[in-house]
Amino acid sequence: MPEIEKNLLDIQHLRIEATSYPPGEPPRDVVLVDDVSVSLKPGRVLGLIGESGAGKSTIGLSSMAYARGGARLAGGHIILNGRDIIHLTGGKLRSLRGKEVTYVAQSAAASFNPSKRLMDQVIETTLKNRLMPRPAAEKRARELFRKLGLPNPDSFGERYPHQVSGGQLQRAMTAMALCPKPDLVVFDEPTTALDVTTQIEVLAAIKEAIRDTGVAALYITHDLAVVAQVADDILVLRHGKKVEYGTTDQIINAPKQAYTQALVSVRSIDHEEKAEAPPVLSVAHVTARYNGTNFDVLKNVNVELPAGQTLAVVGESGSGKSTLARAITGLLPPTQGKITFAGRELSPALPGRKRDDLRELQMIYQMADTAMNPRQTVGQIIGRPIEFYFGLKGEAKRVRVQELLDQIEMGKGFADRYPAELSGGQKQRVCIARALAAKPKLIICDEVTSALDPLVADGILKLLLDLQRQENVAYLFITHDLATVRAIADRIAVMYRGQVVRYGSKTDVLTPPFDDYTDLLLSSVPEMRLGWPEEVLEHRKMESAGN
Amino acid sequence: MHPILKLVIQRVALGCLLLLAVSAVIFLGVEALPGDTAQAILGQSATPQALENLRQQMGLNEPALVRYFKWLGGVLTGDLGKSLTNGTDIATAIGQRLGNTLFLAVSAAVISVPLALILGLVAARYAGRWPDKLISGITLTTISLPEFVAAYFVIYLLTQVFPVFLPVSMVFPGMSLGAKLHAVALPVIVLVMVVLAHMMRMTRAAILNVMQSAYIETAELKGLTPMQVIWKHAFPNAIAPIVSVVVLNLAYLVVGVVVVEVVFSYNALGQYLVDHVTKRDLPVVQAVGLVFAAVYIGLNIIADVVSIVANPRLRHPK
Amino acid sequence: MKLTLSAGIGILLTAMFVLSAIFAPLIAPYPLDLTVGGVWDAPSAKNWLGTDTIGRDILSRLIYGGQITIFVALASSVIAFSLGSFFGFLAAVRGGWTDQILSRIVDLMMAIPSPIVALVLLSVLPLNLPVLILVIGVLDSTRVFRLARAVSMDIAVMDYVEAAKLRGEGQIWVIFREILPNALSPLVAEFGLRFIFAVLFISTLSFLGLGVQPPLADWGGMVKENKDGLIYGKSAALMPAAAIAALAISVNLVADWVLSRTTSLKGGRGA
Amino acid sequence: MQDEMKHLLMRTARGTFSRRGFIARCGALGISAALANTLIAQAVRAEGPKKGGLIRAGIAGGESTNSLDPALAASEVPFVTSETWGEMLVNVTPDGKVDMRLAEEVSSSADASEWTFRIRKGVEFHDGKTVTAEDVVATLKRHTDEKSQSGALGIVQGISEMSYEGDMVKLKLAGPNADLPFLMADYHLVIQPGGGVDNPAAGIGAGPYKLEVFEPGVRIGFTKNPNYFDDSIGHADQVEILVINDNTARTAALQSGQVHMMNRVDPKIAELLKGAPGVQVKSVAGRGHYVFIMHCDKAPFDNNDLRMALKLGIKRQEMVDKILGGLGSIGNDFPINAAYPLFDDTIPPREYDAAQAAEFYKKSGHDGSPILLRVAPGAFPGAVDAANLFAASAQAAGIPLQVKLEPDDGYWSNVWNVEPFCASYWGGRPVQDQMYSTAYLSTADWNDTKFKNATFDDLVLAARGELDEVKRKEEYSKVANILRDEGGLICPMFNDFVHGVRDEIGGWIDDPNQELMNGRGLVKTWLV
Repeated sequence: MPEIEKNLLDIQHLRIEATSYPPGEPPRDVVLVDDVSVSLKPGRVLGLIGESGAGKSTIGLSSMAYARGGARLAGGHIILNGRDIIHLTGGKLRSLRGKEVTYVAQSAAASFNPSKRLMDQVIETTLKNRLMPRPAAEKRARELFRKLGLPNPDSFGERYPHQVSGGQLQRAMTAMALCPKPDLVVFDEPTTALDVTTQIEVLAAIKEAIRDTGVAALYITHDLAVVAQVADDILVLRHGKKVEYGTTDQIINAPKQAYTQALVSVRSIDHEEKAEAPPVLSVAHVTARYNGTNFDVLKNVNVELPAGQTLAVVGESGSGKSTLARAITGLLPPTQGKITFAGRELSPALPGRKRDDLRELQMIYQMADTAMNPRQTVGQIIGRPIEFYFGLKGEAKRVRVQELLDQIEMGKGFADRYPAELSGGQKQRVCIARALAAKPKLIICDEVTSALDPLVADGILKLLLDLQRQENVAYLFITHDLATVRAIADRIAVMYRGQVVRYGSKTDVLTPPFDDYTDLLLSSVPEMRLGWPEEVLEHRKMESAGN
Repeated sequence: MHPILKLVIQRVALGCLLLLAVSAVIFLGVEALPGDTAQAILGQSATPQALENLRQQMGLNEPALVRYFKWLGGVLTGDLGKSLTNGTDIATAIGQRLGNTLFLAVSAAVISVPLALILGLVAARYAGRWPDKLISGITLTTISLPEFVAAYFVIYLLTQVFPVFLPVSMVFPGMSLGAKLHAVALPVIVLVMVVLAHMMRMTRAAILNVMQSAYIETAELKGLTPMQVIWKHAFPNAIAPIVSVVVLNLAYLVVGVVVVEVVFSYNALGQYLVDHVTKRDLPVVQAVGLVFAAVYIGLNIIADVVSIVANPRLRHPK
Repeated sequence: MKLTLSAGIGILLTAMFVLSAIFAPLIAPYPLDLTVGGVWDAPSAKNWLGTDTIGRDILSRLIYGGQITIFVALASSVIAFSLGSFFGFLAAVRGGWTDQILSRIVDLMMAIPSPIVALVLLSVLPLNLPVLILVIGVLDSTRVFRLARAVSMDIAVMDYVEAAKLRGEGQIWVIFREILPNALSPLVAEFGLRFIFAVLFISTLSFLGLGVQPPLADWGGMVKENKDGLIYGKSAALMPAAAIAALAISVNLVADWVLSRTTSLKGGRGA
Repeated sequence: MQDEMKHLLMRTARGTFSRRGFIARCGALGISAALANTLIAQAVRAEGPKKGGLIRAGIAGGESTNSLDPALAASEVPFVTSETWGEMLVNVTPDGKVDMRLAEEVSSSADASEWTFRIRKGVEFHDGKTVTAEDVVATLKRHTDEKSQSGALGIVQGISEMSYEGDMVKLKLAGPNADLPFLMADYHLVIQPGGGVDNPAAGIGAGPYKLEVFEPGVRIGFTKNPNYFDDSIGHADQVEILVINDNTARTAALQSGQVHMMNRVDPKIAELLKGAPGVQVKSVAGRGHYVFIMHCDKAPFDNNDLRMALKLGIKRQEMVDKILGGLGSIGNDFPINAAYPLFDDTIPPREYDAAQAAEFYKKSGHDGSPILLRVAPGAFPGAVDAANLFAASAQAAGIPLQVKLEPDDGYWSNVWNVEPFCASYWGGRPVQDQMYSTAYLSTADWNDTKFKNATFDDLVLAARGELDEVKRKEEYSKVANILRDEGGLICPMFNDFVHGVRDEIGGWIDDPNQELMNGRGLVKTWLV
């Protein structure tokens, strides 16, 4: 009779704790992972999914018997290749890491040593564990480079990390993980930091590499659509606890738990684009460059934003969408063109602008943490514009602050809290309130949802839409995420290399025929369908062959 | 042209510019010191006649700027003028004493720098554990001890209790290297005590700072030993800050050791300056000041150049 | 961040020094200049730390000396700080020419070694406390400037500072409300280090005869007075020396603690 | 007992045990002083000087600004330096007699206004030139030159006419002076070839040692002058001066054998130093005195009542005990003590009297603003402490005296003789006249109290020419009283010269004239 295949990894009742030192409070223990059990057979891929703080990375790393800053493996068993590694130490532990299990981090850019050549880093563990002599290791590395579709793979290893792009680094990191022929690779959000168009390629490359090498993998991500492409099974986590565990097909098509269903159905908001209206903002022939440089980051940009509506500016990093925002706010005075706001022409530079211009044109940032002074309470943060623009003080101010807090659906008692005590979503809401406090005509939203978990992001988007209805405020919405665009935009401007390549009402922009870039962009948006990336890439190959 | 070369050249040029500015500041600053130079030189037995003669001879009646450029010209041609108090040629006097200063500084550096780095690495390796605490404790004490206290302590210990060294550390031309080293042993010990702590602490800090980076975690997850991680991955990226602090201390060893020189009657630049400052021997003060500034700026240039070269982004541009 | 043992000790000692300095007249067993014993009497019940070169009680002189030492050090580091950090912030916020000019001036000042400058200045200026404090303070402000500038540079690029600018806030607000509160902790730590530096610097100057003048006594001066006994194992000079070291160490401990707190606030990775 | 005698005798002979001490010891052992003295004499002859070796002295009182020009010598190191490479017409012996050096014979006219020196024949300078009468005259002339700023200016100014013929030097004096030979022993008056006019700082003389290295403020090295005319001195092959201004370092150097002798042992540690192995403390009752000097021409010190108040406000015995550790004697506000010939010991010593001091202070009508007494540790050993004691006792008498500490370096050029009230010391001079005329005559160019008093001047001049000892003594007594009651000098104590000498050094003699055997410590001693 055929013997049943042994499990490669068996995690039983895993419990991970950490001690946290909240400012001004006594240190306390927090449970990061609570009674999680999961197993993985050789050559299979397990997807760990959940929002930030769900403990997915923590579990992934536990398979290397590693716990980050101050966390400790507090209970349960981690059985790898038939032995419990949870209490391994010293040499035994080190020979496990980098040999049996390897790791691909979220930000390869930060995870490569800037002062060493890629090749040396890629084959470091292979050499350290004397798996093969240097020439052989380098040969294998080059093969992996080729397999992962890196440009001129033979010389690629000679470069330094800063000399290659983010997507390439991510692949190099995958090569580094695969080089010592491990039994298990832990992928920790390997594509999250990448632009969509890059993400799809890296994703496909990783998927292929896994298939060819037959290595088992833990694939950690917050994006179901992504994990759907690679994983055989999926473990859904929340607050360090198991929510649901099943095959990819079951989780995506027949989720049992409400939370899973929410995850699956995320980004289902849609909204009717509004009718024409007089423009509150019009940008005409704006060209800009950073002083000291000699090339234009904005080239002859023309867009209009009707009052009370939303203009979504879409594009990948470096497309100049944020620069456009800086130009409008006056932080980067344009070299040519003019910006008209609420009927009057704005002076290009910030100092020249009237207080009302400043008041009616507010901004919300991507990183809510860095957008709020950590030493000020929510009350002070929201209160300042009220006092500054409307001269309200004391009680009047307090009342207005509370109004705003209610508007952003945050109850009593928040006014006295410090940003550090808020969740990511709450922080972003406070930032919105701060913008609203100025009673603006236009709010520039710079990637306001991209740092947030999908569900939270949805909440924020809903809030923004409600506020637009109530206050008739217009949004200039900068994002790289087309789903978000669908959710809220009335108009869309697609930017590429400092130019607006496609501009118009949402329906016009999103209906074919597309220009090449928009096509590329739209087709790269992850979809749940299995085998989607291959199709797309295949399609693209044919097209380029066609031309 | 390779960007590094460009940067380096820029940096050096900037340094020279700075030095020029400093020379002006020193010259005019010293000129502006209160007190009548002539009076100070001739002291008690100064007859008005003698005073006037001296003023003439020193050209104190010319405008300051003219005198500055004359002086600068002299400096550039290696002529620092003559000491007003005993008419000896300043260049030669400084030459010898600068030699002594450097000799002391180098002897101290040769011991302290490697020691500091090693201790720093060890402390970083065992951060928060007893070796770290021990090293930090000791260095903290030495850093908190005024030099002269340390000096007298070693004098008492090593010339009286255990008479192995000499309390007076003068060195002369024609002394054998061995003899010189034996002579300066005590000041070297004191200086090592003083600079070691600072360098070691900064090394430790720099390493620990780098240890925060993600690529250190990568290295740990590669299963490298802690020392491998520090040596292969942390240290190369901590070089720049370490070098800058090392250089800072080297500079200190050259320009900051007046006290030690006084206590051990070591005949080097510091004492030379002190003697002449009080005599308002302006040419000497200006010359020595310039030499010190030059050393200081030079070392800082070296530090910058090293950190430029140590930066892979600059070394291997895209 | 919890208070570590070493930090506790540091704070305790520092407090002790400061208090004994403040209440010197109350606790000192004898007046500053009264001769109460022979030359270099050994410590005894009458003179806990023995007597000095002309038979004055060392403990009393230590306590009064602490007054001067701490006062001068404190005053000069306060000056160094107000000067250094204000201009540092200004340079960071204003940027451009302001930054260029200020930074170059500081480069210039730092290019001339401060011990030398102090030596030259103090040997020609009238030697009194204000001059002493001013000289040390100004010389020391350059380092503070560099730190303050660096720290606030990091903060100045934060979005909340940009937000304030977009709101139309003035520079004063930006400096004092947005930047200062966030730059405080590293600066506080630096203040500790500057203070120690000042203590050591003053002691050294007094030792060279350029520091605090009699009848006032500071610790450095006391070491100088009594050093001749050292090589005969007379402990008199060690007492003030120990005092200097102890003060420096304790403040150092506190500074280290504050520093570690600030770095842990800055976060890095980890739970 | 026999052994002890032998031992002591040997050490006495070598000069490492004081003559006085030995005689005292003998007394204790019942041996008459006379016998003791002869014993010593025999022993010394038996012992005899040893030739060769290198003698090092660690000397305080030198800066890197020192010059080799003997005319400019003003502090200890330059003094000893020129005494080592240079030679004068005459020296003064420890017992106050004239010691013939380059001059082999001195004679004077009946009224002591004309003096003749015969120059020793065949003496050579280090550069091989022979010492001639011409050189002598040239030297003296150089010191009369205003621009030379010579410390001996005051002395040579008294000479109206210099001439020479053959090996005879003739000096005509402006006024009679019985002490002229002593004046010629002044350490500035080193005879230099051609008077050293063209190169005063060449360091070429006729002394027992040739200058080898001169590193001002660091060390001065000499080698024996083979052609020196007197082989009874100059025993070591090499001698070296190490300039060590820091007391602690100097003492440590002596104890660790780095130097063989040192000057200025801090009285506080003299006792401790005696305990140290291999080291002798040599304390010589000299003419040196530690003083506080007021400028009689500057307010508030131009008021004699205030000066008197301060003089009465100082505790002299306490000073001697605390500052000199008993190694000295109290002073009486004039620069003369029993070590000088013709000293009047009947003048009553001035006692501390708070009441009287307060009275004088009130009388002076001073506004009560602080009176600044400037002092540097290097003014004299224990100067700062002395000043503090002074301040304490003066304040007790209601005088607002305050101490101001000055840095050691440059004290002698920036404070002394510049500030109106500061601490200082005088090495003393071989004879009273020279002491007075160097520092207290209105015309004296080292007049650091700016004391100008016609009667005083006349008396000093009269005494100078007076050959009748009795009359002369009376005149000096008057002089002393004037200075004591009107002068700007506060002289609380006469210090002994306290030296540290290692046991290896032989031939040490207590010389009251100046520190370090009148500056010839390196020349007259030998290594045992």
